[in-house]
Amino acid sequence: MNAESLAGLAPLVPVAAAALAALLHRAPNLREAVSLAAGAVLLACVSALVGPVLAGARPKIVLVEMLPGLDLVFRVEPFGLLFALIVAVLWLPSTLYSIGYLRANGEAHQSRFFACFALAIASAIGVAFAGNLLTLFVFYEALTLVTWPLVTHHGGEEARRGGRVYLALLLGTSTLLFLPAIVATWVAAGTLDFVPGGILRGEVARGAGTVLLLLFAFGIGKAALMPFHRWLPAAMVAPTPVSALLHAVAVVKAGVFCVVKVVVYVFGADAAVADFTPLVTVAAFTLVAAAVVAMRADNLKRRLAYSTVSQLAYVVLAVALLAPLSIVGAAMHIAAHAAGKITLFFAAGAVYTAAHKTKVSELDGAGRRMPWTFGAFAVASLSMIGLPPAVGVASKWLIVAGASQAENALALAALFAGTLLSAGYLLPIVYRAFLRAPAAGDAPYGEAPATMVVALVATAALTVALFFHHDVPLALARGLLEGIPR
Amino acid sequence: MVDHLPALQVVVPLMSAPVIVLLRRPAIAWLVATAACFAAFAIAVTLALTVAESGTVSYAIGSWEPPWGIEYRVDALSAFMLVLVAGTAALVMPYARRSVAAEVPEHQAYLFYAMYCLCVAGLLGMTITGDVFNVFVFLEISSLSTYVLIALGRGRRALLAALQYLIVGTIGATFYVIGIGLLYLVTGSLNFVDIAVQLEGVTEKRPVLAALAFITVGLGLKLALFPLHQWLPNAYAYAPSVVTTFLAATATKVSVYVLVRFYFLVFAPLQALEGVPVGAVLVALSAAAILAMSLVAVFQPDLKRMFAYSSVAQIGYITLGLGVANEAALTGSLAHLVNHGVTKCALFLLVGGIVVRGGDTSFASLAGLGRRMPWTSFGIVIAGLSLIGVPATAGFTSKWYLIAGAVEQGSWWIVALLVAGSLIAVAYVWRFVEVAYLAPAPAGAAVHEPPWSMRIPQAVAVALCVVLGLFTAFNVGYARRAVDLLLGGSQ
Amino acid sequence: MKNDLVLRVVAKLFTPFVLLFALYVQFHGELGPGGGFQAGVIAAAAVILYAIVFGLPAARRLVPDAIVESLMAIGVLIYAGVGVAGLLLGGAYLDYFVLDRDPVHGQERGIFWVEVGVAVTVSSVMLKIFSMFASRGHDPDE
Amino acid sequence: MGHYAYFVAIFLMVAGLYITIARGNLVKKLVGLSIFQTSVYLLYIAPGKLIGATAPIVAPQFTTYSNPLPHVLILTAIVVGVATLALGLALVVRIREAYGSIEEDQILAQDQDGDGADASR
Repeated sequence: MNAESLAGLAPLVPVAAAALAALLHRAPNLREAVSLAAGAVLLACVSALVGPVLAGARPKIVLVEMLPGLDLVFRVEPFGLLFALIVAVLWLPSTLYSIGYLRANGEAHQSRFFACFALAIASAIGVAFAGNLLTLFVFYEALTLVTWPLVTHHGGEEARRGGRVYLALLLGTSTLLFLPAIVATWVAAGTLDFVPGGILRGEVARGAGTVLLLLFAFGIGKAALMPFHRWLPAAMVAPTPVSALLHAVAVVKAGVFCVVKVVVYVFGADAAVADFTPLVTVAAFTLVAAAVVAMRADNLKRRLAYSTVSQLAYVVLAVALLAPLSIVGAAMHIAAHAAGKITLFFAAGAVYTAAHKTKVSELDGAGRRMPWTFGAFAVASLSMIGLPPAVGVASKWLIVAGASQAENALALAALFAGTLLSAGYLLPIVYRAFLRAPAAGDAPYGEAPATMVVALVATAALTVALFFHHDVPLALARGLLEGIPR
Repeated sequence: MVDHLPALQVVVPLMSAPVIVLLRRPAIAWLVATAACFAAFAIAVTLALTVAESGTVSYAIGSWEPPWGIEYRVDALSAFMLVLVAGTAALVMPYARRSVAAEVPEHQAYLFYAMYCLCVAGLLGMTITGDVFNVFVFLEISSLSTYVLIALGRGRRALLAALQYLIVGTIGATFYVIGIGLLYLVTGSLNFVDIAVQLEGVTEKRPVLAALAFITVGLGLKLALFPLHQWLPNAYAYAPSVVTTFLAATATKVSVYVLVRFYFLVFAPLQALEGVPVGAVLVALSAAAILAMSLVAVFQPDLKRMFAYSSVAQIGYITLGLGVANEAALTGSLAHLVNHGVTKCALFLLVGGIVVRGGDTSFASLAGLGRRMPWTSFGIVIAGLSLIGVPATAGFTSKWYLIAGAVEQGSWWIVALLVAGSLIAVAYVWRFVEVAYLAPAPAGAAVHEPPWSMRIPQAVAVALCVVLGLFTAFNVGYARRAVDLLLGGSQ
Repeated sequence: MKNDLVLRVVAKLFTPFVLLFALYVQFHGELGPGGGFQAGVIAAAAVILYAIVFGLPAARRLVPDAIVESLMAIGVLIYAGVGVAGLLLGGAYLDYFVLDRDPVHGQERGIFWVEVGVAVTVSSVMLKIFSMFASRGHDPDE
Repeated sequence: MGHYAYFVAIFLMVAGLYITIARGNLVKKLVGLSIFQTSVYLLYIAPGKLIGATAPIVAPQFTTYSNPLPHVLILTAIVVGVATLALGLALVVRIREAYGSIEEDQILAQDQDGDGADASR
């Protein structure tokens, strides 16, 4: 099978899985087998693309000419493939984990859940392979819409409110800012294609370019730059596998992916097109402020949510520095954070399923009862903070190196503070879980169901494995440099 | 026979009305009306293909050459509208059989179909004719039949809605006649093309300006331009579902089309109008329509009324593009004629399905609709997304061009307005989504979808909402060709 | 009113003359003021006069509703049929020139039948409107 | 005074429109509407008449004729006006049967009460 058909097949696999999940709602076992099989097929598809793309192939498929002169088009380049790979790799453990979680907690509407989950994966693959801004926008919006049923899965008043915030912020930013920015780019440049070196060079004045950049950065609400980050904690009403999907796999990653893609392939990562200082400032502020909020949060999922906001700001900050090293670091951090954060959320969900605990202050001694879960949690925390032997250290190293390359003191200070703060909000959990005695009168509990534990241990292992074998993601991340003038 | 298609386009539905009255039996009446509508659709498609191939078709009624006789003129713009009107008419007919049986008393059914055919003929006539007075005649044919159709709705409020519309519609039509009377006094002609030619030699501009004002207000009433829209929500809410669907998709659109013809082919070449801020006024009114009516829609207690108010807002998008009046904005406007037509057609068809099964469209009684009518609810969501303008739906393409037009003009506040309108649309569409999917269904509710004869047209309309967003050769392609015609005529 | 002798006699006397006048207006229409529209109204007036004097039921026996309704449709079909005839004879829609070998005669023939259609429709519509209003609410005989 | 026909037409136009808008009685509204429409007939017919000209029937002794086209147009408009009036009155009759009133404020008050009962059939 050639690279073009693989690229076309990849998004269809989860769509087919969604259709099957909807059809098989009377046969849950078969439905879940199909979901797992689809995950394996998708992973095979995307992995098969790695070789050709690293060899220089750029498979391109025109889906349809949506508007005169504007196609819906897939064009696989290394960075997009990296994102697709992250999504494909993490879909399998997510499915495994969801099966355990949904069954153990007796959730309703499981078919709808699996169908929407698969559609979200398909949309994320669409975002990854998008060959121009229009295609990107189409799948970006699709991702928002198909995840809404997941966020409001419980259907109560609280879910409804969370869903409203989720939709209002994501659709609000994308329609109010992102869409006008895309149209303005189209009017200015006459094209929306992602081209190495960008399409805006020489087309807009620097002031207008800066405005456009900010429209893009804030318009991509999924990147959760402050003040448009509120949807993330609001979406915590969702079941934990969904939170994992939102925070680690598809949604926020699609956000920062879009920011990086726009900066590199639309602006050409060129400080002459736009002034990137405001973006650096906003990202630095978000990085520190979100970390401070995370420190003070007692609800475990809320703490992790703000940690996500902070970690996403790393990516935006890194790419806004425009230094080649930090741009590669941004791409790597997307991968590193994905593997780490999904483990943390899986662990949070496991604790909820096994012990119905949601607060950090209730976790005293939990590590003794759930050693696997909290072992994985500890490894992922190391990755988050940026300590070996987990992959986080690699990406943070690149980002810091880039910041010193760019001689940006503000960024360096923010990175430093952010790392300290992340240690401050993650390590106390590990400390409580392992080194404190359980509170008196605490009902006994053990590990969560096996499928959940297997999933979270696998993702924790992934963070470690990536530390030692990071040549493929790094090679793909370096592909971003094709678009950067030297 | 192919040469006579422009005449047959109107004559076929027009003649089927008396035939239906003679035959009387509801089933036969339905059959005749369906055949007539599908024939009209076939004719419209053939004409559109002919125009695309070999340019404007002109047909002299009674062999009296224009400008003396009445000319039927099919160009890129009118061909586009003919397909929309006849296509909607044909799409609705298979659906009408069960819907009308449920909502209209059996002894009046044949009158319903006769009036429906007259209404179709009137709208097609307004579109195809090249004579300004003939436009008035067809306008009244369609309007009078519309009043009757609305009055056939259930409940006494339909009567009041019909009378309100009759009064407002007659005032509008009369204003239009005054406007063309003034034009006739100045130019001595009633032919669109000829008036434009004659006006170039006219030195006295005041009657021309007065004509412009009368025609704008007159057609503004018919197309429900804010703040002349008060008749529309009641008329749409209380009319039978079939009527609401057909009117929402076509009636206001045809009036917009006539306004476009006047603005760009008759008045635009006039130098004297340059000092008159027609565009600015249109933009201001459209802006008010988009914001105010979208907000009003959010707070309606009834689904049908909500979509009716949303129609007024969406017409604001169309007139906004006419006000901005550059190439991209006009393309957006004309494409939105079709896109909104298709979207509202789908929505009202689906709402009609709820009426057939449940009878009530108030939000309170829609709780858990996603369980009881899964396909209907899903269809409303898809069409609702098109109403919002989510990418890859029909509504997106037109908004894209409208935004592009505003960006080209540098009017960022219009851009903000357009996207804000979309956001408010999210609010009212999501009101339905939350009620249908998050509110619990009443106990003992079983799946109960409308009959297949209704579901197929519904499915076609919903599919069109998506297909027209992905394959834009029809809507955007034709809109661009029509814009070439409009802007070419002004140079 | 049907008990008033004077009215009854006058109405009966009047009716044929009114109808005759309608025919005159109808067929003189191409040469002088008049035509199908006026003739139709006058003809309807004769029946309406009859209905006012002798009551609506009597008038309905004279001209049954079903016939009135059919005539409405038939008139329109006559009009449109002339148009289609022009079309079938090779001209445009409503082309009277082709209705006879001599175009001027063709015009006369065309307008004659069109006026017949108009007269039929107008008179039946007038009757229909009258009887619809008159039959509503209370009985006009009371 | 050359334009007195226009003044008359405009007076009727405004008077008709005023009645239509200001009166609450539905029949009076329709009367106003008819006056409004009639004024337009005048607007069309008046300029078609030439002083000293005759009806447009060709005869050797005449050289100037009035313009017949406005008459033809207005004949159509009259038909439309009659149809509108008939339909409007028919609706008023039905409204009267359904609501027991032809005063707009009373009808609206009944609907406001929220009964909205299906009283028309």
